[in-house]
Amino acid sequence: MSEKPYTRTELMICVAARLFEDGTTCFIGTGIPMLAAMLAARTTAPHIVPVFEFGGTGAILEELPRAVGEARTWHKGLSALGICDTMEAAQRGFIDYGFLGGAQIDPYGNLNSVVIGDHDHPKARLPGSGGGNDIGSSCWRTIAIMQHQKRRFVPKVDFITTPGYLTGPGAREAAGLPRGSGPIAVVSTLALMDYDPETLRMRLKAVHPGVTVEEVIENTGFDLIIPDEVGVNEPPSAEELRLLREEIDPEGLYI
Amino acid sequence: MSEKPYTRTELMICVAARLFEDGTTCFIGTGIPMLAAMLAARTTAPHIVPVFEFGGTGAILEELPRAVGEARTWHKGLSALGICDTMEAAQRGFIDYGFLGGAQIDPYGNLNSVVIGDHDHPKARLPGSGGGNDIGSSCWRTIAIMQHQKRRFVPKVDFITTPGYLTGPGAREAAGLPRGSGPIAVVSTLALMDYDPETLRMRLKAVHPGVTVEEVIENTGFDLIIPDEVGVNEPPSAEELRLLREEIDPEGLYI
Amino acid sequence: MEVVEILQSGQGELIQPFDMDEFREWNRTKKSRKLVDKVMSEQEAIEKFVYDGCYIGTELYGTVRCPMSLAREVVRQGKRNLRVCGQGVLELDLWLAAGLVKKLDITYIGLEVYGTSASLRRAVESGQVETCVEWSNGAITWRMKAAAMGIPFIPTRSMLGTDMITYSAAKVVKDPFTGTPVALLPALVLDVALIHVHRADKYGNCQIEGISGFAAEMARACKRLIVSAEEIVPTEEIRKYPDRTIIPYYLVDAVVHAPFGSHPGEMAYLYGRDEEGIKEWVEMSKTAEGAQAYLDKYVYGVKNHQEYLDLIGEERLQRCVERRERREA
Amino acid sequence: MEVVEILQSGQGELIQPFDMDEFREWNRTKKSRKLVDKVMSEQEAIEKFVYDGCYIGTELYGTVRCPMSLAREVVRQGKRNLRVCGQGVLELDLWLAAGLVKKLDITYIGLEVYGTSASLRRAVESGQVETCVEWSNGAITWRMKAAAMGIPFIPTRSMLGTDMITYSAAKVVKDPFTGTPVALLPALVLDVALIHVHRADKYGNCQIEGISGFAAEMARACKRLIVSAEEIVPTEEIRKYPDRTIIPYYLVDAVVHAPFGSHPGEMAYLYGRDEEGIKEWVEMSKTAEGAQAYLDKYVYGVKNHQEYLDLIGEERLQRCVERRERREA
Repeated sequence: MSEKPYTRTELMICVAARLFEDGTTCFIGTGIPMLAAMLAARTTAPHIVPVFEFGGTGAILEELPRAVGEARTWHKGLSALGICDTMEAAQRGFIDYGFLGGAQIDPYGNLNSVVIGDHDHPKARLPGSGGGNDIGSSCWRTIAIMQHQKRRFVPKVDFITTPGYLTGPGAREAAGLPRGSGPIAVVSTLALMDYDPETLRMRLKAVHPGVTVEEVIENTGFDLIIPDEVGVNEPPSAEELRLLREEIDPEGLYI
Repeated sequence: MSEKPYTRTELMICVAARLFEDGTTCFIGTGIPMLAAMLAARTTAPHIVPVFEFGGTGAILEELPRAVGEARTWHKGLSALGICDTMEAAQRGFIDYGFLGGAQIDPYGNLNSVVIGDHDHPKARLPGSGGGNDIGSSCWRTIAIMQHQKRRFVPKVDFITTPGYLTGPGAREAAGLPRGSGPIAVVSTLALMDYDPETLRMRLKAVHPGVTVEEVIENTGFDLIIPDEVGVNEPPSAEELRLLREEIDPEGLYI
Repeated sequence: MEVVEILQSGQGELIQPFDMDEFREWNRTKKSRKLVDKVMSEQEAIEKFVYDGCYIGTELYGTVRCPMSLAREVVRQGKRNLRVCGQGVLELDLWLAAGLVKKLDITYIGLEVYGTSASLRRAVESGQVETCVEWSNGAITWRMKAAAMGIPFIPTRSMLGTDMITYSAAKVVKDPFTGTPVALLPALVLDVALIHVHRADKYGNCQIEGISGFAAEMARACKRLIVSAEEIVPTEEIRKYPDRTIIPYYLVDAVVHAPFGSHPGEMAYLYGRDEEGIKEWVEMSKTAEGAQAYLDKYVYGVKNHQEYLDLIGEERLQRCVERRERREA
Repeated sequence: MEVVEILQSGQGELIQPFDMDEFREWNRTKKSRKLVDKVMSEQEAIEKFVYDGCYIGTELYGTVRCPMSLAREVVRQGKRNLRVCGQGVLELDLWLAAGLVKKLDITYIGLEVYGTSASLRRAVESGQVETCVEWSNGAITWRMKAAAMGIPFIPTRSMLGTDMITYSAAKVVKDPFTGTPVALLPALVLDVALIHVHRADKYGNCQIEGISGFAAEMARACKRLIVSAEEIVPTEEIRKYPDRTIIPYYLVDAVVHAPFGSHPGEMAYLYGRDEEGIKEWVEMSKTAEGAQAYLDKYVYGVKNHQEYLDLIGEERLQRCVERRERREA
């Protein structure tokens, strides 16, 4: 089974999983973040503490949750309370990482999951913030997981749902957002990005194996900072693939 | 046992108990209010719902609680949550009656349980508001239970801990306190008082048996409104006394 | 005079204005403190308490402890022009597909693992839903928490600096204690709330197993509360574990006995999701016609929750039971 | 510019100023997310986390689920100049009698059925306690709730119109949504909190039976949290009932095993009050000399909680067990 070539989604999950820091609290949203968290817990970060917004903390992730409130999100958990408990823990500074998605992202890591087009007469109505805005506001570090396409990596999102660095240095603090918080990485289907510490604009960090820097630039709708040295992400190991395919998502819901 | 003459405390408890309205929620403080509630539940108001500030609602009051948080306050109760639940229920308008005590009361029913003398250099430091202020602010109707003495019924309390009608008509609403709430009665060791609907000042309603109107006036430090007709409270019935002495406070903690 | 600066006022409509004294008066006069038998059918409860134009909400995500039997009855009775606070999956999707929703305080309406909601897109992009006011999941819950506390607003650091504030009805002020900007969320008092629980007595004392989502907050933030319960238990059972009663009876207006009431969603420790059933909606709701066919079959085509369960069939329900979460060390 | 009018500012000292970003930073750097064994003795916990001048609080009323073994150890170690948020009976009385308290955010310190506290009177009237800032029970809890929510203040309708506002550190503003006056309570972040629970695992996951008072709020509103527990249970037991964990481990700094830790107070479902023991304090504390004699006997005269229990004796403890509340239908 591990002979089958890996997909870009599988690679993206592996790269995201490696970003989990062991022994930290992680706010996990629906979908890819759940797979990444499960993979991290089985590999490099066995002591992460998953937090799901509807109340589950410290679950043992034996089976892939399909929803942020279902029983798998507090399976053998340490506490199973309500949304106020987790959101307020984040607001108090107890949640280290937040893993997020969105339809659009801009150079400052602001995310849109509300509308494409004008808010009151949208071209496309998206699901809405959900917990995204709260996670982006309150977690110490957020990591976005995105399909890498020009229409998604845009100079200006149609609607800022989840705050990245807003308009740049000092903007989060000026708005009243917690000091020292903000986005630190984007994992896409093509590459891993971080943020330039001076300008707080998105910067290419490492491309996925087989992806060129040009390909990343072509698929990004704004000027991505390209440093002198761009790394290459490790491909999924056989073990990572086995875990993903056999243990984590055997039904192939996401991969 | 019921041959023994009743005391003024027993009478006060009986008069207070008769004020409980059946089928209402009642915030019960420590001491006399607990005895009155237990007596009411066994006589004229079998369906009152006792609420104790530390979280107990709907307890069956089999034994006299000695503290507002002990297990007797939620014994076979309907819910046993925390102080926020009960205080916020009151703030939302769910608690009909509050039974209160205090060291001093003034003509507008304001109560003092903080200091005698100057706040910062008190002659006597009293326990403090406890839940008293919250109950007086948020319950629909409050009833004070007091020793009737001139030093307790004063023209102006040294410190307004629990709001009665403050400075008179309109004052509660102007201060932001809930519309339509306020004190409705005082049960003392000498008499039952209510409030004149025009001036919101305390008014004698009925004296205890054997007590004269003059005695009440003499023991009141302000001009009590004396209506043309002053009633006389019923003395404790043999059954009320039996309940009090044999079932409610057999150890004689209060009586 | 000392003042607090208002830095920004959201331009979104406050689609459910509130008055705390009026809410108090409601709670005083319309909510009995007496232990009264409130058991009734879905049909009766929805007829009695849900009305055209009311502001209504459901508790928890669409597939988890969701009051589906009540949500379907709302569709069956065709309540119109609903104003809804939306954090939902299946249940709000049904209402949107049935064209019942006029205004939304929206946080998230989607199909989670199965992606965006086509019903939401159709309803909003066509203009059938007139207004979407934006809130985060935290914010909408804190708005209910404010109402539950009996206070007019609650501060938060969520939504600051984003378009969320602009398209909400929140205000940003300088905190008078520390001088930093903070958002104030207005209280949200719902006309009607629907909550599904594990067990209730006939008076409405309710207990939940597992995460409680925002049940405690919503139950205290509404004028009418319809509870559906997997099991109706004697009050003695409640009195044995009063520390489990997160919704006391005096908050409740109707108690509906609804076994498998969350189907095709799950109920912790009782039954798991019916994946097949959820996928059926996901597939069919991609088109307006498909959604209509689903409603015809599962809502309009059955008279009540029992007929719905008969349609699903014992065997499929039993499979859900087998997939349930278990309490095990 | 739109503004909110500040109608009144309490003149009481904000004796524990706060900064939400600083609290966040503390929670980030000083509170491990790792599952670390935190079991230690009362002596070690108080030595490690309680210090002269710290702002400290205990949870629940003095006779109910009160951390008495911790409170006695604070006295034994003679921590001084404590700033205390006071809603207490026995435990704060001991601290006041021992002369440890400098400033008070006071709500209620008394002996309930047995009347006012002579220790409080002596300490305040002599000027030994320098400052009393007034709050209601609701208000002090909501101040902790604000901190627990990570927000700088919370509104309330309590305290309005009275001298409570004047001698507090609250502010009264016109609500920007409805224009009515409302009090704003500043967040309260304690340096240290002491809470006694029914059971905890060695990491600090805590569960409580019966009413929970303000345990959830205080546990989330402090920089250091010392928990004492009647029983230390395996983590598997916690994981079986995660919906009972109202204090998750990451909030906790020390776990102390303290059977009969609330004595002479009660612990729901485990043991009732020791009325005789409480009355002994009530009587002896009427005079400074009597209080000192009590402290000599029950605090200074024993080395630790076990010696205290030995002094009380098996038989008396057993009588308390017999008087416990029982779960029965």
